[in-house]
Amino acid sequence: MIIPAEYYLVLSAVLFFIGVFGFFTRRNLVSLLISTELMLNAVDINFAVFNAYCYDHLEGYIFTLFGIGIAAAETAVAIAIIINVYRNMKTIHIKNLRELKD
Amino acid sequence: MNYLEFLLMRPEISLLSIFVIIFLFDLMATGRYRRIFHGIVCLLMLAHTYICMTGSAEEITLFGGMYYNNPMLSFMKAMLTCGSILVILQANRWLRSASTYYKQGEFYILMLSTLIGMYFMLSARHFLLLFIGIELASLPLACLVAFDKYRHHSAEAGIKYILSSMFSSAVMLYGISFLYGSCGTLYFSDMATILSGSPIHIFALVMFFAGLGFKISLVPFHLWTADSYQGAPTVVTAYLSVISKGAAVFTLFIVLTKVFANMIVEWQAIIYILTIASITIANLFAIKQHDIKRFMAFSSISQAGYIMLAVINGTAHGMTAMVFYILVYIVANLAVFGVIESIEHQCTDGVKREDFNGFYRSNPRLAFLMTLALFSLAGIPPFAGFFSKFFVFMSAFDAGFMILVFIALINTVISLYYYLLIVKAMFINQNDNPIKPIKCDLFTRISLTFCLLGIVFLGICSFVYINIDKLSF
Amino acid sequence: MELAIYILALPLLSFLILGLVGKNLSHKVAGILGTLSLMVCTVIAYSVAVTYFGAGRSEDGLFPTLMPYNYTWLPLGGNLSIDMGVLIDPISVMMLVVITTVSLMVHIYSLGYMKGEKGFQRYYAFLSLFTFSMLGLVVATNIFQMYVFWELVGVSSYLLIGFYYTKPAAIAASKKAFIVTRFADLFFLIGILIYGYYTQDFSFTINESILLSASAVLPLALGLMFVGGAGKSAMFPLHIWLPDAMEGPTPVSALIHAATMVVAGVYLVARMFPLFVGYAPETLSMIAYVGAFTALYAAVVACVQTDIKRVLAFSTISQIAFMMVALGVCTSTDPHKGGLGYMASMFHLFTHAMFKGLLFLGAGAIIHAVHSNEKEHMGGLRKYMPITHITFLVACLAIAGIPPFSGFFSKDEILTACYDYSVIMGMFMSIVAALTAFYMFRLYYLIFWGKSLYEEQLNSYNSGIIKEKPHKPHEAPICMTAPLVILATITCFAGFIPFGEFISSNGHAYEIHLRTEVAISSILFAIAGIVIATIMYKSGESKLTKAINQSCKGFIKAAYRRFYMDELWMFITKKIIFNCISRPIAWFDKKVIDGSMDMLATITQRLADFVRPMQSGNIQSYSVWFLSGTLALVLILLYLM
Amino acid sequence: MLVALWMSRGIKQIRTVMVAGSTLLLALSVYLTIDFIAMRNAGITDAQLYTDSWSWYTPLNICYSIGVDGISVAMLLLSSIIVFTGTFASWNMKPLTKEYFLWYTLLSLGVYGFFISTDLFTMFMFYETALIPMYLLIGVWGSGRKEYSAMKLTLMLMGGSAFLLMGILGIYFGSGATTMNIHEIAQMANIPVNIQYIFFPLTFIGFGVLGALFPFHTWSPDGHASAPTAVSMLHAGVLMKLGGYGCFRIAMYLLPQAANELAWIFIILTTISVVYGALSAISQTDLKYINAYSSVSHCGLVLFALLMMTRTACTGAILQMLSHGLMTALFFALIGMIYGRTHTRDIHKMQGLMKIMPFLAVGYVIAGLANLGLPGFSGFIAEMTIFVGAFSVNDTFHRVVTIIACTSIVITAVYILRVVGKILYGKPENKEHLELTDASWHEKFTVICLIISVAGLGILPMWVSNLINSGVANIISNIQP
Repeated sequence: MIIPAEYYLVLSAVLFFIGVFGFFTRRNLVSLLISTELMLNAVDINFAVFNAYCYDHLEGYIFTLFGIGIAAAETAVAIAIIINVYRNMKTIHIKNLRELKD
Repeated sequence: MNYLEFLLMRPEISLLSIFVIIFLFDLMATGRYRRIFHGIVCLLMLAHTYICMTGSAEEITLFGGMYYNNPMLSFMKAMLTCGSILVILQANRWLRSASTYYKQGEFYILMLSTLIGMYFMLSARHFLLLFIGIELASLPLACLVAFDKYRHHSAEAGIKYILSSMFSSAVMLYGISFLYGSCGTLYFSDMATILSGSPIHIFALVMFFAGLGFKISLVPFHLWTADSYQGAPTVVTAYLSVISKGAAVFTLFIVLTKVFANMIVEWQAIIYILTIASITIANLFAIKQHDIKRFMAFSSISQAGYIMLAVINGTAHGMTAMVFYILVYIVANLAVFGVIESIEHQCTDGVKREDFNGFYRSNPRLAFLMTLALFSLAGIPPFAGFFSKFFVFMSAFDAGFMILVFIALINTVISLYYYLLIVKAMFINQNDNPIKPIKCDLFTRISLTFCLLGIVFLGICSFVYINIDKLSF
Repeated sequence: MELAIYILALPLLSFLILGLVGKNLSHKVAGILGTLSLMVCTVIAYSVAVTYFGAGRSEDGLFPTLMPYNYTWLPLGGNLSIDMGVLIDPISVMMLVVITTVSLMVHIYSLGYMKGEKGFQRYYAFLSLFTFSMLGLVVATNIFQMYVFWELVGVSSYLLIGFYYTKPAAIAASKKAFIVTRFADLFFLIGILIYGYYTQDFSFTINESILLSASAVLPLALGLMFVGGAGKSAMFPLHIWLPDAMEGPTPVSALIHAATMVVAGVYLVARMFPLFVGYAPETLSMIAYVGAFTALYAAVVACVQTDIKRVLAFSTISQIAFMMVALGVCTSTDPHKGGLGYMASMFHLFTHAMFKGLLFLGAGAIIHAVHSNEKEHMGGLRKYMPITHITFLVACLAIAGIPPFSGFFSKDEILTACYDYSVIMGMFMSIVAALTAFYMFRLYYLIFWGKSLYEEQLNSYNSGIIKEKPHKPHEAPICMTAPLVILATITCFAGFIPFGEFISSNGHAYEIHLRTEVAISSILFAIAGIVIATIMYKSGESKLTKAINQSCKGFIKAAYRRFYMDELWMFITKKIIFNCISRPIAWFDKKVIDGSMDMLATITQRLADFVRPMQSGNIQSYSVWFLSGTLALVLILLYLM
Repeated sequence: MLVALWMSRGIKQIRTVMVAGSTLLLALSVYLTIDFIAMRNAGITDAQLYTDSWSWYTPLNICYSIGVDGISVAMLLLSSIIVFTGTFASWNMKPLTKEYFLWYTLLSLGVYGFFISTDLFTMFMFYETALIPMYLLIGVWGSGRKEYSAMKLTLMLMGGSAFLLMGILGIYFGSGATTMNIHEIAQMANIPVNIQYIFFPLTFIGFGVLGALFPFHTWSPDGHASAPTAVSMLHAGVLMKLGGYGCFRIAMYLLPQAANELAWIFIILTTISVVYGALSAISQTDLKYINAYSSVSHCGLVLFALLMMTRTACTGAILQMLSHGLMTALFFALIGMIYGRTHTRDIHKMQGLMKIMPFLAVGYVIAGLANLGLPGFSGFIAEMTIFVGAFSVNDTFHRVVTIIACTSIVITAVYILRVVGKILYGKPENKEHLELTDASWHEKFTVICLIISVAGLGILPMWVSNLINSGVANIISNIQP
């Protein structure tokens, strides 16, 4: 049985919005980071699914690969900065990151 | 596949080689050689600009159409490079301070990698390359924003920037994925023929737009701007506000006209709404700002709105206006940031508008330059800003958006108000304890001189504009 | 005739010299300079008159109308232009003579009167300016030139009234004079505009066909011009400035506010006379009624004033009203058929200028002597100032209309003209004439007869009641009495000038003949007035006087306050215009208009505060904005497309 | 333009440089005027003389094209006179002398450029160039509530120029986007009427703000009150004329149909300006406010006359610009000098200045008399030309508004005489004022120059009138249907 493409798309959409929800509600910087990873993964699924179901070239897969790679790079940078934040403020709770505001 | 094709990407290659040279120099050089590091970088960059400008007189299409370069793009790249040089020149004092002295090399490398990213953004004719370019341009920037390791504002700005950036690129990628899904290709040229303006395309377009809108900092994608600008080191703020923004605008223009040409009505509507929102809301915020860097953030958002007036035109005309606007914007904005950078070390808690009180009495030259730059930003003749603004309005008007132009014009009055507030502070307000006379170092001076020349002559001498116009496509 | 230009040039020159370098000149030089230039001027004026009238009439039995100079000064597009030139015809020549004569007298007189005053040079400069403008006015070749000089006359009057610029009353008076006449000039200007537009010409000589085509609006235009004239000639209700104008130096009052400027309105009507008669007879009758009322009003008020200059001022108003009436009662241009008034009016203008100038100069001499304007400080002066006394008496007799003095003849002609118009008008004017005689002699007796204040004071000084030795009234110096004598002489004999020979409504010679019944009745009226005055005031205030004062106290008080016209005007200007219009407008401007501009700024600031929470510093709320903005855009676009 | 030269000189010689520069400019203007008249007399009937054009922004059809006709020659002469006298009036400008003159020069550069250019873009550029130095000139060297006034003035004028820019773009694109040259656009006369309806009001209001059109005049009292003397002079004397000039040269010339149709709205507004300004002036107590409102009234008269669209009225309007320029400059110069001595501008606090400073007082009286339209001064001829011209429009509406506008001459007399009576006449009561001195030589020079100009224009109006007439005729022929 082949799972219809729509299922995957719904999955990815759900994943994406779980990520969004997480990003909106979590209070920890690392959680925020994980949420964005979820969103990026949803995108990756999308690319793969589209490629698998609709087209017979490899563009989508390659994009997925690059996406994963870049997401990793982003995470690395983000983690580095989070560590920096922690070093400076001794916390990574989001409520402490409100010094710069109007 | 012909590997020689790599060699045809001359701007990228030369930049990469500089990258390598700096990297090696950073690794090996010690002692007194490090002292001339800055100068060397500047010279290298100058040479690179030369290569950029002279490099490609013809159009080049590489890698099966993924990469494209033509004189206009070369010019844009050269413009960004020049801007970067100006920023680097201004960075001298900051880089020599104790906390950053040993991180000089990192600074250059990070900056150059963003520059390469921007090059790819401009030259990309494939979404993968575009995506890579965008990420390459924004990730190192996050590092730069958080460059001041021991200043928690810098860290906060960095985290805000990187998280927002990730969020936005996720949103953008989500949009791109749908484009891919419906078109089956990621090449611009192929995609353009398929796109028709169906709801899914609109959805994708808006998502994509949001991603670039984040980099251009259009309302409502702008909220990170003020915080990051304020927290980042001044040099980085300057870089963010002009170079990064300029590159994103160029990219947006190219993508909109190359990919979404069939959906012109849709994206014009988006720009219409976003422009009004950006200019108005940014102006409203700017009025109330006291921190100059924060203020400049909102000013830059509002300026981005004006740039959009040129983008909305979508023709070669609009492109000329846009490029010219950005060029003028680069020199004017960098002049302001140059001044901020020079006085920053005298202000304990960020540069406030009040710090400028009586600035003219103590530093007439800097104040004068600052005034001209602000006037240029506000669009006052005979400075370049007036011309660029006028052309932008003309191009939007040409496209038939009269009401938009009108609203933008009304907003120029508000913007004039807040620019004048600073002028007022410098010239009129009294201060018992003004900023002490500053002696800028040579590099900053060169940079500011170039900015000044740009502000004064870019408008009056029309050949720059005419040449841009010849290149536009 | 070409000399006529010098009549204009000389005073202007002397004004410029005195005005620019006057400060560096001594008083004497300045005075003599001004007087000399005017003397030359007078000589030229007389020679012009002699040559003009001597040259005789042209074939059609008229004196020719000459225009030796006429230049386009300001082209106004189309056919219109403002020209500047010199027009010589009988009435302008007559006016030239009158103005130069009186002006010369005043110049000479002022040498004595103004001696030692600060700003002596300024005074002479202004006098020259005035003379220049007045002469320019009378020789105007077109209505616009007249208006130009009309304004100049107004301003020199303003400057001269305000000569004592440290005196608040003088400042107020000058301001009032200028603004009231300016207000009237507004109507004059509108009249000119209408006239100019419909006739496409500003000149006085316009051919019939154009006039006929414009006949519908001519009454309006002429009426408006008359309002202008009424302002300058102090017709009711625009007369209020004239009594106050007496704050100026007395010779100025004699020159401007008695003899010359105030008759400009009369001159204007006379100048436009053919048009009035031909196209606007209703306007002309209106002029007659306004004039008649003014004459009565001013005469009544003059009867109770205590300031001698005020009495003379109201007398002037009344006399000018006589002239206006005379013009107004004309019904045709033929002096034999109802056009007599024109000649009468001009004649009266001439004689009045002389005797009223004389009266004022005399009054000046008196004021000079007693240092006061109030009748209380006078009385019994005839012993101390014989020449002044005699000349003053001559003038009084003339104004009262006693033969053989000049006033009799001219007034008689006016009355005749009035009787020709209607009997009621004739009777009415005769009564006013009687009143004239009464108040003049009241004044005369109050000044020269009765108890002398000086003697009273001397007595009390001698008996030790007051410490200070009173100031003894003395006769004026020669340069002041000489003009008096000259003017008195003219007054005595001017009546015998065959005036109709030179000036009449249709230009043909007209033989003046006294109509016996009118003459006799007017003499009787005059004598009656004099007699009553004699009874009441000869020796101080008699019982009768007191009784009368007692019985109609309210009326007298009202008349003394000039029937509250000033208060009314003050109410209108101060309360209504200043407080009810100007203040609110200023307020409106500040609060509403300016406020709304400021409000824009405030609203912007409020909005800025309003959007501020958006920038909360919380990255999560930023993302909410980001995403909701994106989704909103999608929705909007989907909705739009 | 030689102006740029002035900037780089040393602080010591600033005065010399300024005097030399402005004298040179004045001489140039006079020469230009004479030469212009000579050329006209020689029978050259082109609309514009000394035309020249350099292609500037070719892709956008923007040229730097210049040329003058009678109107601009007259305005140039006016500007030169006022810049020249303004230099003397700001002789003792204390702090930051160099900067002051620098901005002052920039301001005059804008003014000159505006009058000579015949290209929409260039004109607009110079227009804005002239506006912005005002901010600093008032803000730094002004008095009273200078910051507020300067900001208000700048923002309102810039708001006006936003309208204006809309109008200019509308004209450019409405005429087919082929040229920015005013005369070429006028000759093509191809702007659709419905477009004209939109852009005429915008352009007119845009310029009208600077011309103190009711209800956009409120910058004027505050701005003038706070500005330093020379700036007030230049601003009221020349800058406000840019408004009228622009209305005529651009709004009405290029959008004739709409101008004819919509004139009535603006006629009502200008009539209000005229009377309203004068009435407001009556109850002011600050000398400069009085004069500023008087300016509102007089500039309203300029616009009013322009809208009458007859040749005579428009000639009158230009004359009024000249005359008002000179008179107001004179007024502001005198007020500045008086203020510089008494340190108050409240008319209740000054009396009897005639005794203390006779020269200034006499100057003030002359200025006042000129202002209220005394024959022999420029105000009279201007007003009369306007009224005669306005009256020649034969319909009830125009008649009525003309008559209403005429009343302003009476109201003017009221407020002028009120001031003269209050501050100059009477006995000096304020003891501190007794020791004050009269004008110094450069002040006298300023005042005398201006008085001579005012009187010269008033006594010999015909040559100016002829000068202007040719220019007006050309424009009017385009406007009249």
